[in-house]
Amino acid sequence: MDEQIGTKWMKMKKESEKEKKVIYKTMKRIRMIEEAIAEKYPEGKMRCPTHLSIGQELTPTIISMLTSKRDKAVSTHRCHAHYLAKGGSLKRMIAELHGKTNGCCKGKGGSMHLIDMKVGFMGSSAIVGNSIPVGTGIALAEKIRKTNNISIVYLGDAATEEGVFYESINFAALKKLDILYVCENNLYSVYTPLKERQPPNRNIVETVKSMGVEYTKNLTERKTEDLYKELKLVLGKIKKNGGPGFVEVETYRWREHCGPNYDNHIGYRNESEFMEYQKTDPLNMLEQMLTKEVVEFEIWKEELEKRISDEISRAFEYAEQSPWPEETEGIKGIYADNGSYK
Amino acid sequence: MDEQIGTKWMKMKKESEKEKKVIYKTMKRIRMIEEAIAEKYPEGKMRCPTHLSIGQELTPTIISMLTSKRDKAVSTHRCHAHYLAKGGSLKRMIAELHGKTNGCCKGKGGSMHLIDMKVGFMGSSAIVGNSIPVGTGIALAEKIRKTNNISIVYLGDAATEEGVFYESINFAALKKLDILYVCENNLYSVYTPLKERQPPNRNIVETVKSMGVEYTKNLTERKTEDLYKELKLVLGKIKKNGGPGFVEVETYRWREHCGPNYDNHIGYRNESEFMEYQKTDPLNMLEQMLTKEVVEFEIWKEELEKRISDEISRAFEYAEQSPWPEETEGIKGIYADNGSYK
Amino acid sequence: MKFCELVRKAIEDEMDKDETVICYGLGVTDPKGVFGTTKDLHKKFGNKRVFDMPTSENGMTGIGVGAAIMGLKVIMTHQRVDFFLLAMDQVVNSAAKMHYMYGNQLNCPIVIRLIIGRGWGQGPTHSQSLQAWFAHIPGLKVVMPTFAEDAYTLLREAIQDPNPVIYLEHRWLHETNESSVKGNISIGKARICREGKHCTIVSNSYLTLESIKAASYLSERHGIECEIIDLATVKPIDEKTILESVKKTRRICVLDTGFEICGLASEIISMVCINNEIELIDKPIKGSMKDIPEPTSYGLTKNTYLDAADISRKLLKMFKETIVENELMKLKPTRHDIPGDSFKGPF
Amino acid sequence: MKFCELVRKAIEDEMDKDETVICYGLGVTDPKGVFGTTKDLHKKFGNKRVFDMPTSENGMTGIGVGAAIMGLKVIMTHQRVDFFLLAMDQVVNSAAKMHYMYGNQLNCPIVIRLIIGRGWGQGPTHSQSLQAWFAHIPGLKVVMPTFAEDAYTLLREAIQDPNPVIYLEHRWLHETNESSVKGNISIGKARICREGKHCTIVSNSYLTLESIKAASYLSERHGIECEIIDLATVKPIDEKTILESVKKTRRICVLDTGFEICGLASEIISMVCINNEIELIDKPIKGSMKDIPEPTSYGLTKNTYLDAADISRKLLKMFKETIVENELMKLKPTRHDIPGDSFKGPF
Ligand SMILES: Cc1ncc(C[n+]2csc(CCOP(=O)(O)OP(=O)(O)O)c2C)c(N)n1
Ligand SMILES: Cc1ncc(C[n+]2csc(CCOP(=O)(O)OP(=O)(O)O)c2C)c(N)n1
Ligand SMILES: [Mg+2]
Ligand SMILES: [Mg+2]
Repeated sequence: MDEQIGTKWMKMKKESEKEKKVIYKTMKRIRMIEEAIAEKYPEGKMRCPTHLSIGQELTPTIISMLTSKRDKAVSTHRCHAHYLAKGGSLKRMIAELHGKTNGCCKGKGGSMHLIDMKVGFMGSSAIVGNSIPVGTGIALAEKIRKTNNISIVYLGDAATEEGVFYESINFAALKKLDILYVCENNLYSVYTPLKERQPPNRNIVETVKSMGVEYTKNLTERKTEDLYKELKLVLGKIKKNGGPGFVEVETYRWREHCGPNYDNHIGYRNESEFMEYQKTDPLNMLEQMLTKEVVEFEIWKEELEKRISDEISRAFEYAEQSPWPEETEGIKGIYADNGSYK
Repeated sequence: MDEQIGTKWMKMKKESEKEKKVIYKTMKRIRMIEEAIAEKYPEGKMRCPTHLSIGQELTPTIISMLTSKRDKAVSTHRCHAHYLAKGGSLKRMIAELHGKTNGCCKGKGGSMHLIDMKVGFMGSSAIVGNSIPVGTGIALAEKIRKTNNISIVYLGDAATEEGVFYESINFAALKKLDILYVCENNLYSVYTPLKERQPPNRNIVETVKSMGVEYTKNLTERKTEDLYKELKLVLGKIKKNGGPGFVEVETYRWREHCGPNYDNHIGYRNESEFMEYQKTDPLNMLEQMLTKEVVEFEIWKEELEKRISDEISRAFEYAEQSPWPEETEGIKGIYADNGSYK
Repeated sequence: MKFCELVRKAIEDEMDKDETVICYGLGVTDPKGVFGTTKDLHKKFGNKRVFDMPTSENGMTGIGVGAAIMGLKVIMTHQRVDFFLLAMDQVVNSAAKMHYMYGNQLNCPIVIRLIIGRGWGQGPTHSQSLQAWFAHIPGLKVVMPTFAEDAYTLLREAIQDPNPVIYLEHRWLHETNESSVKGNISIGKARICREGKHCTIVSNSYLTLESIKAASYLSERHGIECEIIDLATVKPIDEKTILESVKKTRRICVLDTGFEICGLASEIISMVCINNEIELIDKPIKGSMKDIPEPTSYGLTKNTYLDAADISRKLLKMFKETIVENELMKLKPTRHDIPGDSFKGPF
Repeated sequence: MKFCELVRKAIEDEMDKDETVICYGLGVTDPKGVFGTTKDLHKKFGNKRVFDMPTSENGMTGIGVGAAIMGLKVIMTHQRVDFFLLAMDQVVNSAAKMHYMYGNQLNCPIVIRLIIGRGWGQGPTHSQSLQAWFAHIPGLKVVMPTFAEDAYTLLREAIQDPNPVIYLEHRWLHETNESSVKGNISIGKARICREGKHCTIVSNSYLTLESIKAASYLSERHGIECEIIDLATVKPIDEKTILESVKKTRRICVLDTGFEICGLASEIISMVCINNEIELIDKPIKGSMKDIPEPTSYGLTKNTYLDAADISRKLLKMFKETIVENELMKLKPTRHDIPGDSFKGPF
């Protein structure tokens, strides 16, 4: 891969200010949405298993900036950030979490099954690894149709333990599909650290490369500038030359695996590790940088927060006011032709 | 890995003559047995899908020489050579192919399900990839029991396309199991060449290495001496230091995928490729070498052939004279406690 | 034309008509072309639309699902049902549920062709007939044609169906060229392939051919007139056709190529027995595969499968008729592990 | 002690007694210890015998099979049945068949604990109850305890069983501490947990608790005495106990937590209806999960599950009794998506 990309983008010329602000805006919005969900979750109105993306906003933010709505994405149980970054409707997402009829799945899917096909977000799955081949099949269809659209497959570190990951990689390499696999390595699967699941000398990027995937890279959200450049490079190469890519991005989840709370006290990870990651939180770091670099950033930020905050309130209102699905809806839509049950 | 092993073992001192003869003897025996099966198969007495090992005798021969009966092995649909090299009972194998009660599975398993636990041959499976985790679990049990026995897992090139292969490798590396995965790459899966299943820049040995397996090597049966040395080295390291190993061995199947015939005429592979591999057939090459090196090799060989030939005749006689299983046997043995059906 | 040729023709005709149809699976482009059912299709349609695949059943199913939700119509083939056990996650957790779970926004038009092995020592892992599993899962359709012409019609319809369809082919039917009895067939519709007033036989796949033999014998020698319903679609079951027939005959014998416990035969018997409008004269008869893994040996498989003789015997018992064993023996094939000259192993 | 504690105790006691027992699965050693069922076991027995695992369901099942045929007794746990769909090849093609297929030379003592999810929007892929699938496969045993004490006894027996045993735990039972009624239990033996002469209810898992509530109501208010058979073992089914009860009551209502088509309820109804010694007074009643993927929304799951009110209603209809809706309403839980305070999501 191009070795030029280390250049400090963050310290570069003014033009990048705009990008930085876009990144900040998107990340901030996702963070605020997720925090609002966390706050309201205990009220018991969002009655479904919910995996928050707080701490993991950067990668999907950048990827969605660098791709278009025509490009497709699929995701996992932890899909909120992917969906929102891609441009998925906030209202319909919050309504879905409330199980309401205006939810993006009419309330049938819940937090783990978001979809917004208008923006190319093709769905997420609650089964680890399950959407990896599906995203690969999407890339196959794009290839057969000669569209030049890219398929993005988000996956967690545990998903690389599922055999279907390798089956998908092999096929993508075999058929030279235009696809980017994005492994967000947050060090844990539920409460289980990597070392209990994978050998210490494990190198997933090398593995994927040896399987015939040309563009691969080890990245971290701790280096926003590199992450942006590398993702731009990889996505650019896929667009231009075709063929699959794979990146592993180091990231960190702030709250418990499933649910709204912090859970450092239960003992599966160190408070100090947590603090370390909070210190280097990409959103905070970007904010500090922008504070220094951008004139009147504080004012801009306050306005932004206000706007997002209003949007969130409206989304929750929308969700709460949205009607429950008719009870008969539950027995409809089993088949695509004649939807109803018997 | 040790880089010294290129030394030409075949041209070395006398002591190696013994080994060479043992190799020759075992290979020759397997070849003759398989040819006898091929010859008799059309009589319609061995009524089960049968995958012959002709052309692929060398690797299991060497591996079994270098391991003991306490070490375990599992195999695939193409299991005859693995079973025989490990010391599995010929009579019971031929009886199994005939579906007779003295067969190694009482006739319940057939050619694809050979087993001889007395010599550590723990079974073969007709499902591609299916025995890979089973062999891995055997290694886990040995580790828990602290036996220092090695588990050998034979697999074909197509089995590396099954996700369970990677799941098993990951676990073996994680737990440092004493296990050797032996991928016999004969270039085909049924009639499908590698290039339709795996990308050209694929490197399975690198893949497995990157997954945390320390001892890995690319080998070929075309170089008997290297193959022997390398396998000795790998197995030695596993015995001594523990941990998993992986080798890919280039080999070639002479006859059709399933059944007794040659099938070059149907058009999935070139006659010229076939001829090339026949020219470098390890058994023939070894025979030529021994003819030159060993005094009165011809006499020794004739006696050997005679002995094997008699043994084969006796095995077929045994199989044909062996009684059919009682019809009620079919409904017995579903459960291990109270064997019978209802 | 033979069953296998008509399967091939159905694929060819749909691919001709609809360029969104793609077709893949192990051996699809090889010289044998999956028992002739896909032979040379790649030569006509190119390797973008027709291709072999890696031995990755679960991954390739998910890939088919992904392509299908993008609007391609996918046909995937496996040479045995047994191999497809690797792909249950994708078929159950993805294909079957997607349309429903995503609020009807997308659908998943994938046909999964699975071949049921039988004979020549296929043994425990090459002979399973798991239609009951698929029928158990909401959101799947399950088709299991018996007659060559129905195989054609139903496969074409399955390819155009907007839902995932499991299409089960019996290995012993590939070389048959039974034409279907008159009347249209479509997914969800069973076929009455023999009318009769004394007993309804509900049957499927290869067993229907045995049932027809048995019914002829029973009619000729004992005057027992069986009505034979060939299910053709296993899910959704054509409850109406079955119930109407049983209302008339008031007797039922259900035959199925799958295992007996929680199988399709039990489902149909239960369906008939809980129906308020039906009063049976005799206890229902059930004929399925015993609850044992299939053995390999020629010596052990003799009584593994139901044939026309077994079916006749069951019905004769029901009607308390005298059983003439040597007549029944004539209904048996010469070699129980091959259907005749059309299939002689090894696979 | 609670169900989850007794599951844990069964494992602990077997591990204490028999050092060949090992135990693994996702989350087995984490601070929650699979809903408390494995909590801190690794501290006592060490990480050679008790360990977490990679998210590799199929591989880890095969690994369990390999360890089991070497003489270890393996307990593997999955937090949902749904995740285990990835491992069907190993459970069906390896574990279930090995003893038979290798001529009885080895056996495969593996217990696979699977948890059935319910409530708090578990939705289509976290709530499946697939006992019918496992029961369909020759060579497996399937256990599904209801009462905390039975969970203990049956799990200990399952661990010592030389065969593969699928052990299904309902998430809503983990926090219960219903003690079982008197009498011994063992694998293959159903439990009569209420005697009665008017109708036999065959039920399993969490549904048995609802059945008991319904039966009390029916007895108190309508004088209908139901005999409740808690299956406890789904395979092999205790045919004898069921048939004897039905011979007495001549009515049957079968309830099952799984899907309705080719499910366990149909199997039992069929079994009863083909039996020559039974003449029912009324048509059998079947209560299972509808043939639909489970929706997630609180608003849509209201009528997804059968509760004591639904069961009572079904039986009142059978007995042509007047249905007093507001009495039935009292049998319903306050919130239909949680069993009470013991489970309030999210998982
Ligand atoms: C096949 C399967 N196995 C297990 C689970 C339970 N599970 C839900 S989320 C999760 C953790 C996955 O970890 P990772 O892929 O790293 O994603 P993260 O939660 O860290 O974002 C697990 C094991 C599941 N949903 N599906
Ligand atoms: C899961 C599964 N998929 C497909 C098959 C059909 N099949 C039997 S043998 C075989 C070829 C396997 O090729 P390879 O692993 O290279 O072994 P070889 O036959 O070349 O020795 C295939 C695809 C099977 N038995 N199991
Ligand atoms: Mg993670
Ligand atoms: Mg091969």
